[in-house]
Amino acid sequence: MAEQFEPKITAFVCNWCTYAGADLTGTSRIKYQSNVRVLRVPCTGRIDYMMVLKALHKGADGIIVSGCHPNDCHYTSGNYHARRRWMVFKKMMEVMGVDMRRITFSWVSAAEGARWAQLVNEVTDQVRALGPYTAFRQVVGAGVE
Amino acid sequence: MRIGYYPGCSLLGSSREFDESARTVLEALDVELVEVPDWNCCGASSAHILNHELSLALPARILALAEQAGLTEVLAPCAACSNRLLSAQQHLEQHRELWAGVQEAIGLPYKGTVKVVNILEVLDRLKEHIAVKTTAPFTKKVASYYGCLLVRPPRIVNFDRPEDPQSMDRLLQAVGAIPVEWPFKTECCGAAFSVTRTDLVARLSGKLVQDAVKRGADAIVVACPMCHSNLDLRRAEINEHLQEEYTIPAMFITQVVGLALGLDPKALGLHRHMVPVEFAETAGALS
Amino acid sequence: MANTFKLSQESLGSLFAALRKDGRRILAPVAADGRVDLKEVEAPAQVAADYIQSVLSAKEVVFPKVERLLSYTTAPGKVDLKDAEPNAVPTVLFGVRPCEAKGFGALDAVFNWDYRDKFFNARIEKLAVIGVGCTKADESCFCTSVGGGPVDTAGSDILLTPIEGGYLVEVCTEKGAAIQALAPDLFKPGSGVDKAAIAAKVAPAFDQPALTAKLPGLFENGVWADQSLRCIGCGACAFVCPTCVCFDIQEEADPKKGERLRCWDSCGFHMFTLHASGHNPREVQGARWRQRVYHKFSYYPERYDRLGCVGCGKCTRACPVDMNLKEHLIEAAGVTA
Amino acid sequence: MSRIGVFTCHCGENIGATVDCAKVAEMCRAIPGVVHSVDYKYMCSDPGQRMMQEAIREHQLDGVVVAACSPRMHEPTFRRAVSGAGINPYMCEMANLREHCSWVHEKGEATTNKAADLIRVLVEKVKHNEPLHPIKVPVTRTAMVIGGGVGGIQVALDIANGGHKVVLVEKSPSIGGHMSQLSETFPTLDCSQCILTPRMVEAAQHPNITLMTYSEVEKVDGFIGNFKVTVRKKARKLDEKLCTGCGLCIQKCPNKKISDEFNEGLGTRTAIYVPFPQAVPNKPVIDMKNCTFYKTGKCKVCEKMCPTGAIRFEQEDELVTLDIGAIVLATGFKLMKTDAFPEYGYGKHKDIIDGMQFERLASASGPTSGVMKRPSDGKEPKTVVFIACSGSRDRAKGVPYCSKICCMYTAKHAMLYKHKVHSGKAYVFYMDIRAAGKDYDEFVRRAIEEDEVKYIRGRVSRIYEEDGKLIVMGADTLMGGEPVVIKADMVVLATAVQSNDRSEELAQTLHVSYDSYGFFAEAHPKLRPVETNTAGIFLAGACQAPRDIPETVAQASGAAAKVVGLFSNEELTREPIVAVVNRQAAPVYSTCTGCFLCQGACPYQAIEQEEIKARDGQILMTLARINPGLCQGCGTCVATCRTKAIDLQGFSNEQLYAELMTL
Amino acid sequence: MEAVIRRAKELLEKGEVKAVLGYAQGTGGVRRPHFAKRPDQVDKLVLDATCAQNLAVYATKHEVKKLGKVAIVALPGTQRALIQLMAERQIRDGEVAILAVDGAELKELDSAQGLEEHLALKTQALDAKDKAKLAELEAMSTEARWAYWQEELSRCMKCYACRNSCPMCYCEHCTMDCNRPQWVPVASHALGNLEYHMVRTMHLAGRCLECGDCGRACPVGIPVHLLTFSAEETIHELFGQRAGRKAKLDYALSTFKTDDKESFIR
Repeated sequence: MAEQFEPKITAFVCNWCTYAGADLTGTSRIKYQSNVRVLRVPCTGRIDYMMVLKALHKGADGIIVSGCHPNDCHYTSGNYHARRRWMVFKKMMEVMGVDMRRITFSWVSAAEGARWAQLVNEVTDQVRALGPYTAFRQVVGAGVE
Repeated sequence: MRIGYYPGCSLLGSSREFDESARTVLEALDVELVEVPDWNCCGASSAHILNHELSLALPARILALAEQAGLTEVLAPCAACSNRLLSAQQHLEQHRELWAGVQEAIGLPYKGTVKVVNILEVLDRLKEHIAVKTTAPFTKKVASYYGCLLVRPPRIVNFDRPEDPQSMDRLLQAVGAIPVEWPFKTECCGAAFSVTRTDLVARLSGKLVQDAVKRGADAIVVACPMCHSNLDLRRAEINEHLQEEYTIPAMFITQVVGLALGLDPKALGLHRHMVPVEFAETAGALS
Repeated sequence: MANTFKLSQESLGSLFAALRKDGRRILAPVAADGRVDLKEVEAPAQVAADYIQSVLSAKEVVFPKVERLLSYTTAPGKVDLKDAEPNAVPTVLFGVRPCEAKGFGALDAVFNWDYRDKFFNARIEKLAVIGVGCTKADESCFCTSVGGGPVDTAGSDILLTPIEGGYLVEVCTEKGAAIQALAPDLFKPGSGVDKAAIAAKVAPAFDQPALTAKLPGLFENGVWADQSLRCIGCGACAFVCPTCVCFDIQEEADPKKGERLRCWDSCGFHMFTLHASGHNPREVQGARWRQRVYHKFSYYPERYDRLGCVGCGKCTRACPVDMNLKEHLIEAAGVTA
Repeated sequence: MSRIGVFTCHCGENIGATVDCAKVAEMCRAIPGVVHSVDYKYMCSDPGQRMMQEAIREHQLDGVVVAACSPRMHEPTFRRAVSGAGINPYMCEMANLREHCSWVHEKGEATTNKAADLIRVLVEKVKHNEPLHPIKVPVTRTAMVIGGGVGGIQVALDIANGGHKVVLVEKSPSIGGHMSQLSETFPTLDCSQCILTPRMVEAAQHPNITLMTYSEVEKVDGFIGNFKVTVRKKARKLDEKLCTGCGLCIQKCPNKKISDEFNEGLGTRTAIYVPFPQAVPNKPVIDMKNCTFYKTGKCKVCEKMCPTGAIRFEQEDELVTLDIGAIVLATGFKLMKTDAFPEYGYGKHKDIIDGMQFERLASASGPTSGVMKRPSDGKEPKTVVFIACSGSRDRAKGVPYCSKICCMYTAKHAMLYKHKVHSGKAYVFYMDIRAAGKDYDEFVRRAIEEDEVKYIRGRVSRIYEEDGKLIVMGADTLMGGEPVVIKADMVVLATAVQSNDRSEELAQTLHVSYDSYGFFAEAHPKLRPVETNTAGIFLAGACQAPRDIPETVAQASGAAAKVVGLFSNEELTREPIVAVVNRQAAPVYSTCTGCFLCQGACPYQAIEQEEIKARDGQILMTLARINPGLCQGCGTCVATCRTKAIDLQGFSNEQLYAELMTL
Repeated sequence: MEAVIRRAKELLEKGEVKAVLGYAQGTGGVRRPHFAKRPDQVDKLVLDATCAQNLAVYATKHEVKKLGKVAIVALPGTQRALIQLMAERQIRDGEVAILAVDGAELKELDSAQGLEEHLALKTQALDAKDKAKLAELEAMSTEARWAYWQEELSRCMKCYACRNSCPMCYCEHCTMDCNRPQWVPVASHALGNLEYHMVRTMHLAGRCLECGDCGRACPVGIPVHLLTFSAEETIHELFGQRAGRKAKLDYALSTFKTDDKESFIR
């Protein structure tokens, strides 16, 4: 029988809320699927959309971008700027024809350990169902003689 | 002004005078009432307790019919009706997932575009108009009684101040009446027990009648069929319970306005009351 | 060795078929919403009916915009290096103009100067050029001022010149002969055609040898700064040019693997000569523009004893701000040092 | 080629049980640049750390990845450890094998592989780490305390006694705050002013404390240790140096019928006034809104009366800018007003009052000199109903939280009333009694048992007036919801504690965050309760959340300790995780274009302009520069910069790119 | 037209400006930018419907700045570009003389404030053809849109005509030239092209003046302007902000509202 596809999930999370939330998931021993690889940044405001593009470049099938809930930003407003950036970025990606079901934006606070586990599982399952992101993978390496 | 009209059951039964006076007054104020075609029960009093879907479907059908008739606003004079319509409308607004089911149930498309208004809102809009057209100022002291359904629950009806509302008082002032300062504007009249537990009605509504009189009111003014039947129809029980002979009439706001506009008391259905609408200094004026 | 024949429009189709049967792909100018692109075709019908030039030059066939030179993978303790092998497909380039056909010579001059470039050679060996002479030209054309002409055979293996009902065929090279040999009977005997009469009229615009001679003296002249004032420093001219050959070497790598790529570059870019120190020998657009002109009309002749320009005018047509090369050369030729 | 060491920790069973640490260590040896990779039971233990330090020396490591628990847990530990071995602490990164791997995944190959992946990513990061050095900023050793209530006074005194200068800013004419309005205090029933006044005087006389009453903070620039605060000294219309506080002006002021704020509108004052007799400073203020002179242009009686000629009608507000090292917010709270209660008549009944009004009625220095008289007719109330949780814990009123102090002061009020009107009846409607605190519950019991206050567990649905009585309609939920109707003479609402007016405004001026109710937000609810997220700004008392006096004073001392601690250094060292705008050699200077699009993105106003000048002083270009003292390192500007001219130390583009390329 | 020429001559004769930048007849009837440095070069100026290029691109060019004060014949797109450049501190008030041309009307301006007031009266709408194309793209399936752009971008060769023709792409050191790290591959392969155009779009979101010059400049006819147009329209829809209208910087992506409405963040 064919081995089931294991998606590659890259997560960009802020240090103060979502990373701490994921720590709480650990301390509460809540289990979730191990496909995700977390990159830690100080604040969602630091998350350059180039990073998301590079994750796709490196063959991510799904991406999670997560930080502090509005009004809870450790840096008071980094996440508000990030939110705007994402609103525009998402539209740009859609216009370009990128499958946005593969990129999940969310707020996960330092207190939401269970929520982090749930988020990772949901995204992993969803992306597994979608299958590998071949459309983007095909672009990598194409156009070189 | 052209506006949809949903009388509901009470206005065709126990409270015909509310229907008559509403129509007469609004006509006099150049408002065109368009009755919602083929309207059905709003589900008040029982549906929402027994069957959630039904409690949504019934009002939804009324509203859908109104939409089809190209109406943007529907006046439901009966406080219970307007309350039900609003509740259902709001619930559906918040639960789009229920639309499919409801539309299937009523066999009509539902858009939720119609605005539901009660009689006070409509008259309030016409206040200036009314003031101008007033020929026989209703110079009486009145206790304006709103009851529960017009202003509660605030998050659904969001009309006037939930405690100590003001709109009817303003209206009454506009036609020359003097609203008395009293605390029972939204006190319970025992509405739901109107038929089953008249003893309770006697006690609850009794309090209202007693206090209104105590504060020197010549009339209690209402905008809800149930309030009215409790204060008028059940007066015998009330007096029995209080061992008093209270003759203070209970009138619909539309009737008061009608009188002020100098309209024919019969057209306002004043003759239908149990407690005759008579005032000391104008005794017999209406007969 | 130009022996001439005639080829009817119909037989051209058969020739295409023969070429494809021989395992060659045919690239030809194809109309694409208002543009003319070089695309693979199967039948003459697909070839643009009436065009002066394709936007891009045919150099891409022998000098792709991105080309892998080598690749490697890393494993614990070692690096596994692999030379890239050019996948050179037997190709016939149909319908390029004589000017452009001539351009391959300019490329060859560089790629086989002091070092034989494996990739270029592998591709050009497998390339045959069936040029089609020009019966009309536009304001950008100036082949006749740079030693070419609308029906010049130089650079083409076979040159076709449109005549009533078909083409006048000139088989110019071995490669040409080989093609003819694929379907000999399509080529009917034919001669006595006055090419000059058919050929587009392109009046010589300036005296190139004289210009080349005086350029060294104009190095500091203000004309270059003036001309380039409206240049926005993009690379359109260089990228569409059949002779521009500048490239950049790029490494693309991650911890596990990597590859080295050769990509087109342009002397028009302000960072083209930027040093790591921050110093830039060609700090202003004027210097960069001058470089472009000098490279083609002074350094090329000096080094390779030939011109680096074929007068096709592609650069002029592609330029977003209408830098007209011909016009600028005329001006330069006119200035007194 | 970098020389990186990887140290994989078992954390006992915590990681070891799920992740094959030995295998991970081995896999890491294969990573280019890793010259040393081991696993160990407890990396954070002394032997673990020593082992790491030895390895660093032995293998001349220039970078370290510790694969253990969350960096939020032990990053400081290991950074200290590596610097102990002589390499820059910021050359150490942590891979989170515990919280993010072993604790959340099942034992197995996948988990072990993930562990290795997590390490690889960090190894690539470390390759691009740069040695960083803590940022040093000088400290101005002067503190500013905003708010002169009991909290502010306590902070000021503690800092001043610690030997540092303090500026105490109070917006009203006198310090003292709400506590000076209180009659007695729970649970001891000692007189509020008797214990507060000495502190007020002490603050006023302390050589290290400068009082700025009748003043408000207008603008705050700068950063921890280096704030520039602009304060508006509102015009008292009086020369404070000349004024002796004799009070003649007040006696003679013809305008006597002005509703008195200090007495919560239950008394009157004059147009030139001191809020209360024990006011500090005891210097009057002219209330321009009500002063006859300012209204009609005539009067000036006070000026004529003043023996020292201290009155200054022409005096204007004055803006003072001060250098401040630390700021403590102690701006206190306000009470919800009775007009917020429709069910209780929208505040139209004179005899329905709030807790603070009752304090004034009960206070010996109050409008009734402490004699119980109800506001409407001055009659002694025979029956008084106290309603706890008026507004508090009531979503409909927008106050879901517990106001904390009401249970106690309601008990106190009921008691005080009973002590003054022995024959009187006192009823308390309550939801729950929250009397957690030393001697608190005993206090409430006393009210119930000794002073026979009737406690009724239930809410009051309506109060209306009938024949000069207030009809209180409630329910007793302990009697199965039995309706209770009480004919009362006076009702006291223990209205909700709310954040003070303009607290949001102030928060924005100081760039500190605040919650949806306007209370200032502490940096951490448990571990950093007196700090804000803005370095150098601290909190004391009810401006952060409802507090009673003991808590406020305790927190005040806590905040003071923080400030004194801060002032114990000549300069501050801050994490070098800050953004930097690149600088390059001429003629480029920087890849910054000077568009300043980044400025708006900075939450801390840390982005300044720097002019690049030629030798002749001519400005070549204006570039962005980031003030390392202000920057907190969020990196929002970095992501905003198109030319990548800004980078964030510790999370640089190079580092993150390297991490990404590893995935 | 005559008015412009008259004024241009005047400015040069009085020496108020060192050059006048406008349009002139070019190869085969196209219009090209024209710098008139002497009064006699003014006659070459033409101004008609075929003039389109956004001349503001030259306002930030070193070689042009070196000339001294230049007067620019500014069509609406150029006007918007100039005010945005001023807001982004790339040119100062009075640095260029602006001959604002709207149809027949000529207005002379030299400050951001002036431009703001002038532009406040002007409406701005996408060309119907572009609108239609955007709608068409909108209507496509994600896969179809992806395929469409992959096909279009396959022709891109990174000549940067789109970038260099854009007045807002004034950065001396473009992201594309950042190589530590090399976020976007230099090579013009599929990925390099895709990322280049994505980044270009993001960098112009909230800064695009909708002049369409990028699309016009592309030698291989890729409708790159549609990308920045849609981004700019998105910004306008979401935040109500528009580039090229305010004298004071009003950049949608370095401001925010606490109640910005989105529906996709979980």
